[in-house]
Amino acid sequence: MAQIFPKWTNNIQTYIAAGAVFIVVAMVGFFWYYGSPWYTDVGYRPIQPVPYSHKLHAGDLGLDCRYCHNLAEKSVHANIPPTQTCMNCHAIILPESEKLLPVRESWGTKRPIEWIRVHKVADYCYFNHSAHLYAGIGCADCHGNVAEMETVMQVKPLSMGWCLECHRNPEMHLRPREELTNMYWVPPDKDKQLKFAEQVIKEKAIAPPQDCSGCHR
Amino acid sequence: MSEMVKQNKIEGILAEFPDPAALISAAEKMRDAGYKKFDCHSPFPIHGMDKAMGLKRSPLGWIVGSAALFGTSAALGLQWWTSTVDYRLVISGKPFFSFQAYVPVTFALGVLLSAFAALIAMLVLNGLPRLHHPIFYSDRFAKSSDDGFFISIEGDDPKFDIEKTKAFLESIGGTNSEILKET
Amino acid sequence: MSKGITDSGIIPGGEAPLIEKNPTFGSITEEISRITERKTPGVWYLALGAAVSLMFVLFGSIGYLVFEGVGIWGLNNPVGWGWAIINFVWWVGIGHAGTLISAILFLLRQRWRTSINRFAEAMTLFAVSCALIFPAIHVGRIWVVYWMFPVPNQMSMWPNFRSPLLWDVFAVSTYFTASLLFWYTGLIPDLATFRDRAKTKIRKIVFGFLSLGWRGGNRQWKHYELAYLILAGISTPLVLSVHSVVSTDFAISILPGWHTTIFPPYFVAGAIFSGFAMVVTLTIIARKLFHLEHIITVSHLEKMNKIMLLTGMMVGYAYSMEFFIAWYSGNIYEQFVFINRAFGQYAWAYWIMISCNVLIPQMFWFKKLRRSIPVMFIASILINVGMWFERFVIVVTSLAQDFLPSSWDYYSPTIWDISTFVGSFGLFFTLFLLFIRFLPMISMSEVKGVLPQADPHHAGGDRHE
Amino acid sequence: MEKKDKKYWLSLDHLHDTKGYRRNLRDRYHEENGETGGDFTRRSFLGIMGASLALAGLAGCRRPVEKIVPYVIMPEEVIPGVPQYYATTMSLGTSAYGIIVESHEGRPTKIEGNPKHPSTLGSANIFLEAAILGLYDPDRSKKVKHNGAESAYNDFISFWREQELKFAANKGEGLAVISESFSSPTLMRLRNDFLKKYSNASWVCYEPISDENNHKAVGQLTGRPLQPVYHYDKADVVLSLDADFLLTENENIRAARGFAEKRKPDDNKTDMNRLYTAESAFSVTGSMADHRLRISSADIGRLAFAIADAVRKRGLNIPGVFETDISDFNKEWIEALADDLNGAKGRSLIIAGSRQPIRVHQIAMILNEVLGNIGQTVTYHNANDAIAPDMEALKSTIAKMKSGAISTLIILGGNPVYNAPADLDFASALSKCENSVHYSDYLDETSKLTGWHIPRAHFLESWSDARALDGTLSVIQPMIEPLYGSPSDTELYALLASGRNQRGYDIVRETWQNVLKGGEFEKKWRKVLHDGLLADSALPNEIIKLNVAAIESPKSEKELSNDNLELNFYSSKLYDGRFANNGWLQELPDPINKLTWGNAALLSPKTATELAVANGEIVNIEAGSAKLEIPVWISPGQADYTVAVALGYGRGGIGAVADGVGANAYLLSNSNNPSFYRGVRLTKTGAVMNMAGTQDHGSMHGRPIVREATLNEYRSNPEFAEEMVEHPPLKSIYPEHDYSQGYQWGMVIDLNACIGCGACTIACQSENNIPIVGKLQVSKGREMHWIRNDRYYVGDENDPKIVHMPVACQQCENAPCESVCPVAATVHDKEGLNNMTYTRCIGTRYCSNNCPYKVRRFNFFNYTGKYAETIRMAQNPDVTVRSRGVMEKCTFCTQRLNRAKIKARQEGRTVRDGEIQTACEQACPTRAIRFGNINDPDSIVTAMKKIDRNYALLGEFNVRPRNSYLAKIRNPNPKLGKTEDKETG
Repeated sequence: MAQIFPKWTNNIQTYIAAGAVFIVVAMVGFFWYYGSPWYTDVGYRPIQPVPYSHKLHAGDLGLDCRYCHNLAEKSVHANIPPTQTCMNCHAIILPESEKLLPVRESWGTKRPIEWIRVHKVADYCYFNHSAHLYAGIGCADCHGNVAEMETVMQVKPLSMGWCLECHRNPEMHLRPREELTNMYWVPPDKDKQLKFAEQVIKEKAIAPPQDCSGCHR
Repeated sequence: MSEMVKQNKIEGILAEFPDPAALISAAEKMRDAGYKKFDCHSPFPIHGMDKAMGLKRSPLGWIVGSAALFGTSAALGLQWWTSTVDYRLVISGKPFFSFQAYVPVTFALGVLLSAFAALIAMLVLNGLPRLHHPIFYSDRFAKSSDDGFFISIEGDDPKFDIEKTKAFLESIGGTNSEILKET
Repeated sequence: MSKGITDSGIIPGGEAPLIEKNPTFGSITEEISRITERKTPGVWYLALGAAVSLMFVLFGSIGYLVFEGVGIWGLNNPVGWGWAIINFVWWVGIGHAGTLISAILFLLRQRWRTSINRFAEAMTLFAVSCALIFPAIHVGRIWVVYWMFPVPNQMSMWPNFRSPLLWDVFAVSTYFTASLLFWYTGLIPDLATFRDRAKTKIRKIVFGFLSLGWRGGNRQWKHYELAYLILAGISTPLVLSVHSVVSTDFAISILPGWHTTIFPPYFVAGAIFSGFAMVVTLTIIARKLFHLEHIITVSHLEKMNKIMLLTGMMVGYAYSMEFFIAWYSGNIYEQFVFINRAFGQYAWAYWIMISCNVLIPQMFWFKKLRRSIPVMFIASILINVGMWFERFVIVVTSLAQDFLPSSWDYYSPTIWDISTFVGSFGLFFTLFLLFIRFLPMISMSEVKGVLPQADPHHAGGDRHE
Repeated sequence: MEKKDKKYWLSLDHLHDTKGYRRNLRDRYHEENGETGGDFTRRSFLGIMGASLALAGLAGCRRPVEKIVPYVIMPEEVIPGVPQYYATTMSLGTSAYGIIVESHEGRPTKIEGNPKHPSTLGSANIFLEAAILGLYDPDRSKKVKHNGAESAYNDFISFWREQELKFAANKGEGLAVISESFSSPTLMRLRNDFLKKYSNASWVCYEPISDENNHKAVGQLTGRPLQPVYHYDKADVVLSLDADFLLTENENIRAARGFAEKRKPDDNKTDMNRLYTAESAFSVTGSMADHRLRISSADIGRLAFAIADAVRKRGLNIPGVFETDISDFNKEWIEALADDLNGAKGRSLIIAGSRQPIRVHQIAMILNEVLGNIGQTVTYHNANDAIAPDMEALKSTIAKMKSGAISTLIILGGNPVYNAPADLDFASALSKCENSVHYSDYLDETSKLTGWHIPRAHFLESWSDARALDGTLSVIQPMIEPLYGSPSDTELYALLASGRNQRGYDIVRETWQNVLKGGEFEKKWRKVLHDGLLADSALPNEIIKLNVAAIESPKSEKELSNDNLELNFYSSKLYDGRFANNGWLQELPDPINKLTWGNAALLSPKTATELAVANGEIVNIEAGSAKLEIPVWISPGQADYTVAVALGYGRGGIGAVADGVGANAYLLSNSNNPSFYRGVRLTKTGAVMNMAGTQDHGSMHGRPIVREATLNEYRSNPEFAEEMVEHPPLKSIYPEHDYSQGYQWGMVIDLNACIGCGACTIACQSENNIPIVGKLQVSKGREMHWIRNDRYYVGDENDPKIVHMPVACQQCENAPCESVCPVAATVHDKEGLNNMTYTRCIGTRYCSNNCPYKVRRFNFFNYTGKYAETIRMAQNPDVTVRSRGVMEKCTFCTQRLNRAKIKARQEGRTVRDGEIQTACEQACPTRAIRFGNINDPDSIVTAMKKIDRNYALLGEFNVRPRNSYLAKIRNPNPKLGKTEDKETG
């Protein structure tokens, strides 16, 4: 019998091995990045029917979040304001503005504005705004610094793993009540914050659940 | 082990022998004559050949052993970490680290890794896969996987000398010996 | 072919020679290689056609299952597991003979194994592939079945390593992989033979590639033999562990009739039992078809029948022991379940099981029957029928009538249960036909190794110190 | 208590393993099913801002765009995401049930009892619970129809105005109204206005299931229209003559509560009551009896006489003559009963069932009188505002219709074409009327034959009011705008009475102006609306004296035999059929025979054997010329030679759920004796039907499942329940998990109080979005109820006793289901609950296999995928709607736990005992189910778990269930002890 394979074939094992390694790494990497909410959800910034600027209202004008989302502390949901809320001011301010046309239209026709949802946890996750605000979790912790967003964008993955991080050690996230809507709040130096957290946790009996029943029902 | 690719033209010599017994005695003679880089080819392993050729025991056992050790400890570590450190879930009121339940997976992974280790290490030690080899120039050599028995000696063996070695091989019963060339 | 074997000197039992018509090395190579080299016989195409169409029945059933949901099966509230799990256990059981033959018999230096081990190992691989399908498709949401594997994820959840089902995943897939490697290792020298005999370019390249450039030099045999020995060594506990783990699916639970400590040994015995039965069935066909009667001799088959007789009685012992334990425990639930198995709504299944698994093998006490091809052929098939019903009895009777009579119900399969099971044979035989057509179904190098002339001390090869 | 000699047996078929049983089992599985797949979990009608949630394609291939639709103007009272609770009333016939409705963003989702209301006392029954589904029933009639063509309510109004002109002249000559019975000031006011205006018109009331005889009896003996109210909480000895007062009689919730309160065996001072029943078909009341007499309905009249006679023999002065032949009765029984009654003067109670003729009711009244019970255990109240059914009036009206004397017939509710006695042939009479109007929920049998059909507003969409039996006044207020703009009862009544198309609100206010006198109307009115009722508006007890004329004694009829059977009709879980299109009720297993999706001819084992029929075999019931094809179901405890058939089935063309389910027993009904009559034959047809029963096996196989003892046994050995199982000390090889901190939820179910009514099952179904799976799936054993009610027969095959046992997830601390789940989808939380995370489940069903109680339920198909939009509105937004391929089960209403815990934390306190009620606990009429924190030494649960009767079901496996049961106690009359043993062999 003569040689079947040319000499170079003696290296194929190296090529094969290298190829295999590459494929594995590539696949894992692909799912690692493109599969995670960090890619799929973070950065979601739909164009809203009304070019409402949180930067202007919450930032420059310094409106408190709870002026519009007034039920956040009472309810499971932080409500999207009714058209009425807009009109409270805009009946007087900029009554002619082009941008506000849809609002006035809704007000006139009594047909609601169809906002597009930005922050969404899955249907089977039962997130409760009032509970978190009561505990002292600020708006910015989940929604990012809305006061600097022209159009609101999702900045946190809102994934289960991400929720658990905070539920496991909430200390650095707990704020005094008056700081809830402060977009620029950063915890004071570590041990001061920890002392504060310890005391808050005690008096408010805060126990972030890690049990399934905490969020899934 | 047999590393034969050298750029000198003469690669080595191949000689054929009638049966296992002949091969063994020939191997002993080669050994005694002080040849180092020779090998005995047969369609099946022949008992006593290692001794005849003066080969040392294969280190494979140690490799596989360590692989098995790694597999089991990795498996146990994974189970311990996931259930006691990363996410502590109360399941059927059992302790977080209930090692009794972790035995099957630990064992399975140990076996899995050692199985892979055994095959891969064997190939590496044998320098396989190696699809191209000078010995394949010989047409007779095809018999080695059927019913032929051969001794091959490499060109870079210190005692190698075309004429002498060829003569020696024939003297110890080698027939239709041929010279392997890289063409 | 380890040094051990030739050490062991004379052939066990020492009666008929292992290989008849004292062949030469060459004749062995010739006869076995020829099968794959000569023109494909028409009957093979027929068989393959049948097998493949059956295989499509399987895929069709699975497709409909994924589309509709497991409700298309006969499952109901008390009986959450039906044919799918039964088939799984049955196929895995069958998959035990191969590795047992090649590993355990190897360590036990049973030289007669060489004629059948390649064949049996292949059978093992294909049976296990069939088995692996069922646990995968029986879940309600197939698309998330990967949650069973410990991969990091955004939920930061991990599988529950306490669950026997998870043990199954690891045990069975490990078993499959290890057996595959073992099988391939054994194939390498024979693939080299094919390479060296190859006439066509394509065969040259394919087998040349698969044999990885094997040269049969003793420096290679040295590592090769040790590797083979080690693989045999680690496969041995694996064979025993796999079905033990499968048995824990039941033994770990709380159900009467499942919650039993004798399950692991009992399941392993049963697995070997059914595995050998399947090997016998297939060997009888193959050796006839390819005229290998002198390589796979009747005494090979007889030895397997002896093993079946033994394991059959182990299984029978387990059946009776279950009853004894139930009675002795004084546990009313256990007692009911076993009485109910024998005389309840599934008594028919129970008695099929008893007669096939306990009574039939008793024939093998008689050498005449033991060596009669037709007898052992029928018997081997019946035994596998019986073993399937054993799993049916275990899975269904315990579930259908457990603790609270209020939830008792009756289980019977739908057309889809049946088609899935039948279809799995399609997959099995397709793989098998491809194997016997393209690969050496008998390990040539090993058979050569056990020929008398392979021993250097044979034929007055000069003694040497 | 399970005596060694007591014999437990299988469901008959299984015992004898008849062919029918096998065939039945076989047939069950060899049918293809038409379910379709598809998946994705969806919380229907997501609660956000009461928004309708629209999926509008894909945006940037990342995720679907979701719209949030806020209000334009926010209603003050609504806080989106926080449920509101409003009080209203559901009336059924002359009873009124005060209820509280939970509503999310203006969308009612759950009905609960109103604790302030005397006839619900915070509990509910299956009809109340299921009414929410009735509201959203997509098959409800939506459009006014005129001669089959679509029309509008305004057209009807103008039609009626024409009619007015016509009838104004002749004072309503030729005008007739057939209404349902009601008890409502407003409706009564409007009716009176109507009759004032059209004095020649006739207004009759018809109900197929009516307490007419009761009212007639009271009327004849007292000469006044009075309403009896029974006080079971005061009665030590209760005799029920064919009265299923615990489930099907009027205001059964109140009755059940009172009965249970008097049935507490644990403290030695107060006596436990004793219940005697005499009935033909096994009823829930019969299953609770200490002594149940199996007797044909017709013989109960004679039995009543015999009892009266026996009582008189004990020196009580009973007017009238009671000679009657009682040779065929069990004298011991009668004597013992008479002694008991005599010994409990003023503390006993005799009730006659509404199925029984006037005579029996009269005897019951007389006995109550002479035993001094009137004013004690039974009181009489004025029944003004109530209109009772009247068969005679109906007959004469129909006669007039046939004679053509009636030109315009208005049918307000009801469905006479379907459920009027067959011999009256209502349909043909209807065709004689020139104009006919039918006002109903569905486009049903009657609507299809009337000229006009007016869709009826659901009571949750209407303004009205109602009076409870004791006279308590309550309002009915809308929870939601009428989904289909249908007029409400009050609005239509008002139109008929005044010709004005008023708003219901104004009509009801008008009535209440006269009720809430003495100024400050608005204040009082707002209070009424808030409470749902007018506090302390119960009417005073009327002091009555009976003037007893001779009661003609019943002639003993031709003796029963194979070809002279007695046919009995009884009210089913569909009531008279008005709830036939309610899937929850159709799929609820019958409390006694456990059948779903259909009715059957119930026979005693003896009768069945003699007639050689088996379960599922279809027979022909022949009553004179009338015939009815119906499958047989063998019901142990049924009186021999009697056939019992549930009413309300066999509907055609009213809705997807009701159509073609069961057989229509009204085809056999007879106006002379609507409830039962003799002279019926059964003939086999040879066909067999696949019956969807949820429980194949009726026996406990001698297993200590329901643990039972007599009162005396209990007193002598309080620990009997625990002692019934011997087991080694319950020790785990693992260190036990520590549950000593914080809330630890637990539940106790008192088997002595449970009557097996099934209210818990429906309440759970409503609270937890549990799907309906349909007949085929149920027959395959795939029903989804999280809490089921097990029924076991005890004792003699032909005359057994029945025990009920509600079984939900037992929340084992060492849960067998958890360790076997490969993906940790079911694990424990720190409050000791066995969580089930649907979204993590991959559906191996291993947990269910390993659950010794078999309480886990698997979604074999996508049962929730094909819901109509309206049905989605009925879903509870706080509970995930499960999709195909996942396991589900009871989690102690974890959504309620979380809501309460968050509320408590924000108010800086811990959850109070009783603050959280699970849906089943809340619904239970007898308070048999109690839930709470077992770590709290003062909680009710802790107290109940301390009772000696407490035991854990299958506790010997050391699964440590958080649920436990209180053993059942019966209180048999010692004098009858011997016969008991004879019975139970």
